[in-house]
Amino acid sequence: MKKLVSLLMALTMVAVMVAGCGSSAGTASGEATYKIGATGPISGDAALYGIAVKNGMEIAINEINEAGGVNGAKFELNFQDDECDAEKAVNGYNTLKDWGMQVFIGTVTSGACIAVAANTYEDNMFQITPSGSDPKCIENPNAFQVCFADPSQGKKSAEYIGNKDLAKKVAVIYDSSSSYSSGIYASFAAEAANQGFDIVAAEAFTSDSKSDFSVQLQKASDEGAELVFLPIYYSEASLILTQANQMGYDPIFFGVDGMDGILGVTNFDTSLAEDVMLLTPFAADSTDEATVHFVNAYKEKYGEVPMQFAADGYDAVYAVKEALEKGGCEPTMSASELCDKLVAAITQVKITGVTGELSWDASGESNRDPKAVIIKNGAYVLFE
Amino acid sequence: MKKLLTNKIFKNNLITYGIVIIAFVVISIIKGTGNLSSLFTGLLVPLCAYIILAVSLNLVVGISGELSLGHAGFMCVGAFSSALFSKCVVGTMPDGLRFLLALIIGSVLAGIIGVLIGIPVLRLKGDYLAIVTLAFGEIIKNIINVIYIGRDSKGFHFSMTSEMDLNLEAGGETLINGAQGITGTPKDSSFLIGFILVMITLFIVLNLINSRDGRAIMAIRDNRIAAESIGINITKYKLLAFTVSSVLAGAAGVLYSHNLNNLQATSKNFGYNMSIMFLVFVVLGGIGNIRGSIIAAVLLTLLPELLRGLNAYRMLIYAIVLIAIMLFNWAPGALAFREKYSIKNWLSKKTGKEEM
Amino acid sequence: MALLEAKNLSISFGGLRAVDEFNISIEKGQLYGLIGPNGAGKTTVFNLLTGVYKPTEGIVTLNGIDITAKKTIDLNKAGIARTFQNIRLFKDLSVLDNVKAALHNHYVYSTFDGIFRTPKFRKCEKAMNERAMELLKVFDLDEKADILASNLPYGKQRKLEIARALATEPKILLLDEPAAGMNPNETLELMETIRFIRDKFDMTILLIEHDMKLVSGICEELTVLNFGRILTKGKTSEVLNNPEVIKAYLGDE
Amino acid sequence: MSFLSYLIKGISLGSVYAIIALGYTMVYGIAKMLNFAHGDVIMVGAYSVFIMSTSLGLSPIFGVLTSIVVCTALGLTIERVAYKPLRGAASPLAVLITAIGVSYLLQNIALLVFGANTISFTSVINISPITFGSNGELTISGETIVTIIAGIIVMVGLTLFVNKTKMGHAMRAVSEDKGAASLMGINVNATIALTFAIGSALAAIAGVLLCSAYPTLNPYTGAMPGIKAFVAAVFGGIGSIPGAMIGGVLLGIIEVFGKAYISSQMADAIVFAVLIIVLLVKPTGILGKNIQEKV
Repeated sequence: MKKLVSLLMALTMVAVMVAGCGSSAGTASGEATYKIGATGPISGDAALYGIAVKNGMEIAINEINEAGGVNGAKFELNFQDDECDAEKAVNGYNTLKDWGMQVFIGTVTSGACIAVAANTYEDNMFQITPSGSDPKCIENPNAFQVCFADPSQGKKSAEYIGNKDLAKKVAVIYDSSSSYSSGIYASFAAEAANQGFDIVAAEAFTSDSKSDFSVQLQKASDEGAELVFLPIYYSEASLILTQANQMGYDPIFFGVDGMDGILGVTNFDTSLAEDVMLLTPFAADSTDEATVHFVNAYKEKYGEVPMQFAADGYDAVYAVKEALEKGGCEPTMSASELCDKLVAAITQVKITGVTGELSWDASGESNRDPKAVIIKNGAYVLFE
Repeated sequence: MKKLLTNKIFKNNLITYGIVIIAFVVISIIKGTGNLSSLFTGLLVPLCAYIILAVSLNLVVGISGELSLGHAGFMCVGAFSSALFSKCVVGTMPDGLRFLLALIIGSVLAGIIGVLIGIPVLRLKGDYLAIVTLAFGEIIKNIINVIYIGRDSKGFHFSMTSEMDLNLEAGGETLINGAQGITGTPKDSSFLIGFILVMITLFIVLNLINSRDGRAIMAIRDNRIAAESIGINITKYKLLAFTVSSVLAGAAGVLYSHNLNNLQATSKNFGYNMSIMFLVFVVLGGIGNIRGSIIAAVLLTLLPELLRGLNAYRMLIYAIVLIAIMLFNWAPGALAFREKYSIKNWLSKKTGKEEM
Repeated sequence: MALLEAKNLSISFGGLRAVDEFNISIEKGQLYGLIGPNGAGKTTVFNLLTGVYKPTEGIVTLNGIDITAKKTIDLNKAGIARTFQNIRLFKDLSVLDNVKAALHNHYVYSTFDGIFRTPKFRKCEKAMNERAMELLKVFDLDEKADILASNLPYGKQRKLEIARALATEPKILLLDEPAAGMNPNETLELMETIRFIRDKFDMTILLIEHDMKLVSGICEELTVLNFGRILTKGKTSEVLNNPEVIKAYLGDE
Repeated sequence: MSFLSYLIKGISLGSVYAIIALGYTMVYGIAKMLNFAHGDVIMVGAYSVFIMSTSLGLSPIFGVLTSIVVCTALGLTIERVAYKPLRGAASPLAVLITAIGVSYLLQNIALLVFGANTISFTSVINISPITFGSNGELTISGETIVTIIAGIIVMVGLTLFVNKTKMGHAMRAVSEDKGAASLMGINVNATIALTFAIGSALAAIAGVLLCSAYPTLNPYTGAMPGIKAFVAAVFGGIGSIPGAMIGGVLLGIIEVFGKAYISSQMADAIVFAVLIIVLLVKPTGILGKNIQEKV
């Protein structure tokens, strides 16, 4: 027992020492900087989302710093792992506070974000979440959102399908263990009643059984669904498309922002995604200047095409930058002072980000319309 | 001779209580002077919850000798039932009373589930028992993920399909929203409450072990057939250990849930991953060693937090450390090596030589 | 009336009749031996008498009350205690706690008393300790009360098992090869102890043994089993001189 | 028709579970340990095939062979470094926890090496599906056929190996009684290592089949099928080779039927509930031997 304790103690010491020289992007200390903290999953099975946000943020911060920062003050980023867990996210957030964080960008996933939101509110810390899409993430006046809120995504998807009269019989396959997916599904189903189409099958899966979707597809097919709504992330969607193809079922597939990235799945046969529609704020092969610039920078640095999470992270940093400028902030201000100024300033900010024209009202939601795109020949085409 | 033994146990227990009390006092003082980091402050309540979970699991694994892989399930029951209660009654009673009632509801409900699960499960042995407890844990998690409960002026609504199915009227409030869980549980937990609960847990577990019931439980663990032959009711005492353990896990769940704004049943926090983590605490701290469980729970919760500086390599290092400690502590070879080269041994050898 | 009586006791395992029509009748205070070559079914008889196995046929009575096919725990409560051929101690409990565990049904307090250390708990524990130490003293184990049962030497482990069985205050004590693995001195000592128990506690004892010195030294009556059936029974000296018994032990030659 | 179609989906999923469960059950039978890292060896196997056949463009057969070699080596290494030192430890739980540590280790190494992104796996099986019914209502995919056949071959092969060969006898002896086996001149350590080698080779095959049938791969791909296969092995009676096969297939069928006819949200709960019921009726699984303790 004593041995165990001493061994662990020794390891802990080492850990603390290593932690002391932890990595952080940005400039060396000495000059005044803005300390930007963020958390998201960079280990565990949601790691891809956290890593994408982290990468997107790093690109934005490097760009800002190279361009001289905000009134000369540069950004310093500290990104903490939260394993997609509420408790770990709070721990990560507290670590960042110890580090001296002034602005919090996070968290990446909704569940963790809602938990941390209580802390940021208590501390009066400005919070902007790149991709926490649950409306509860931004209930407090100090919290803002870059991505679409779940209900608006579900609602807009349903409206879109109804307005364009894409189908009369719709099936939904969603992840009942994910708050993102079930949130969108709930608002989609609520709006469906007003839009004149029927949800003939609402099939769930869970994070514990996401390796086979043939049953859900079979049920959708048996019910004669002409359109399958997929309020899920692209990694599962890619498997659904492959399996649908294997069984010769070919409805319209309609996705949400989580679907973005499907074309970038390594070794994915993109012809399977032909004619897939999705509402997304970000399309990696858009030709607008901002997107092209971001995608190239990302590819150069990380060797892959950025997905929407990366774009959200990128835009979140720019939103903070704009708000800091607009609010006349100084890097020497405390987190609480900055929060007051940023909350006031961000509603006047308008940025042209890679996820569209972003602006905020006091509710914290970002105002913009999603783009409806359809995949043609392995590329997004705006769909009107 | 006899006196000696009781004194030894008494002294040993006193040390355990002492460690916890001293830790509490020292931390409270540091916290009072404002020198405790935010990370550590934030970790205090979860640490207390994990200590309770580790100690209570040790009652099943170490004292009763049954491998349970579903401990998180009981925590889950306690967490969700109490959070639901607190959310329902928030504003109608004083905070202290509310938490006390929540604590009772969470623990009792977890205890009831513990009995219901224990009766069939404890007939099984060894790895079969382990897999069935794992299965029950997963079922609890899965069911909680499809429960929707709402409230409006007409009363409570319940559904197992979706939020819409609740048919709430305008202004109605969704209390449990399936996978999205419970949001807005009042933050009633504090380090003091956590400390008190840890002390109560220790009091119950340590006294139970050193009583007639504890002897019966350990007798069954050591030799079931012999225990039967001296008239000990196997089922009753296995169930007793299992139930007490579930009640305490439920209480830990209450503590945990009233510390977080948002409660969701993911496989990370209430699934088998969590159950396995508790098992790691127990095994690392020493099977049957209550003080060891406390220390292991604290160190293993702190370790990944302190490794944060390693970023992407954090969990990798954690895994390596885990394997290394297991080998160091359990491998017969390592134990022999430690015996041979321990400082104490080396010193005594040296003095021995000098004497010659 | 006999204290323990078994009539036509039989059990089959998958067609094999391990014990066939076993009859025994033990008077109160008797020291009775059950002998026979390896595999004759002696331990199976013990298992039938203590509820580990349920007999396919036959009845067992204790003090005239039918106890056939009852559970082990109820049989112990009725007054049957046993030791095991391969020692089954609670090896991670102290010597004292091994005996205290066996006092389980005689000194009763509730879980609540135990957790909250009520006066009842204190009183009961004190009485238990006294009783347990008294028993340990009989077996010269009182000096070792504090150590773990698994740390006892082999001979003492056998004794502790007997002490533990006695603690349940049985009417009859079943000893399964109590002298196995003991040296001649220890065996002699054990014989004395067994006799002492019988006299002091007015105990009835049924024992299985291979050590003929022990059997002839203390047993008053014997039953000889061979291939699951009773070969012969009667006074010890007569049985041991029976040529059939000698043949069964030495084999056909 | 849809019933048959679900049945086939169930068998297809179940046969993958079965192959994973065979590896589990082999190791359990001999080493008496729950190798929680088995699922992650599967993931490594799948990545090996992916790199060889898709990234490097080599023939799939070569990829599968490489994968078997890689997994076998990995299995042996894990056994040697992490499990063998703990043989004879005071508690069997020690090696269980170490296995969990190995599982975390493999996942996190894969996360660093291959990244967190899901990749789409190219099936290595090129057999056209069998179709019944005029409009192809009932289709049995090539992957399903191969998986089932592979499952049967592995099961029969293992049974023959264990019952007919000298090494197989050694394995059985070790699984019955390590001490007695070593007294009889059997090299217990070598036999256990061999078991791990075979179990890991099976994991490689399982990885290929899993990712061919359900073509998606990330560092956590093996974890859940690993747990499910563990359940399947227990279901069939852990330690029993035909039991693992039956348990796996049944588990797949129950999961699919649960999703199809009861509730797709509750599919996991249904699978586990059936497991519990089976174990309560038959405490050692469907084909498990009921070993009574000798008194």
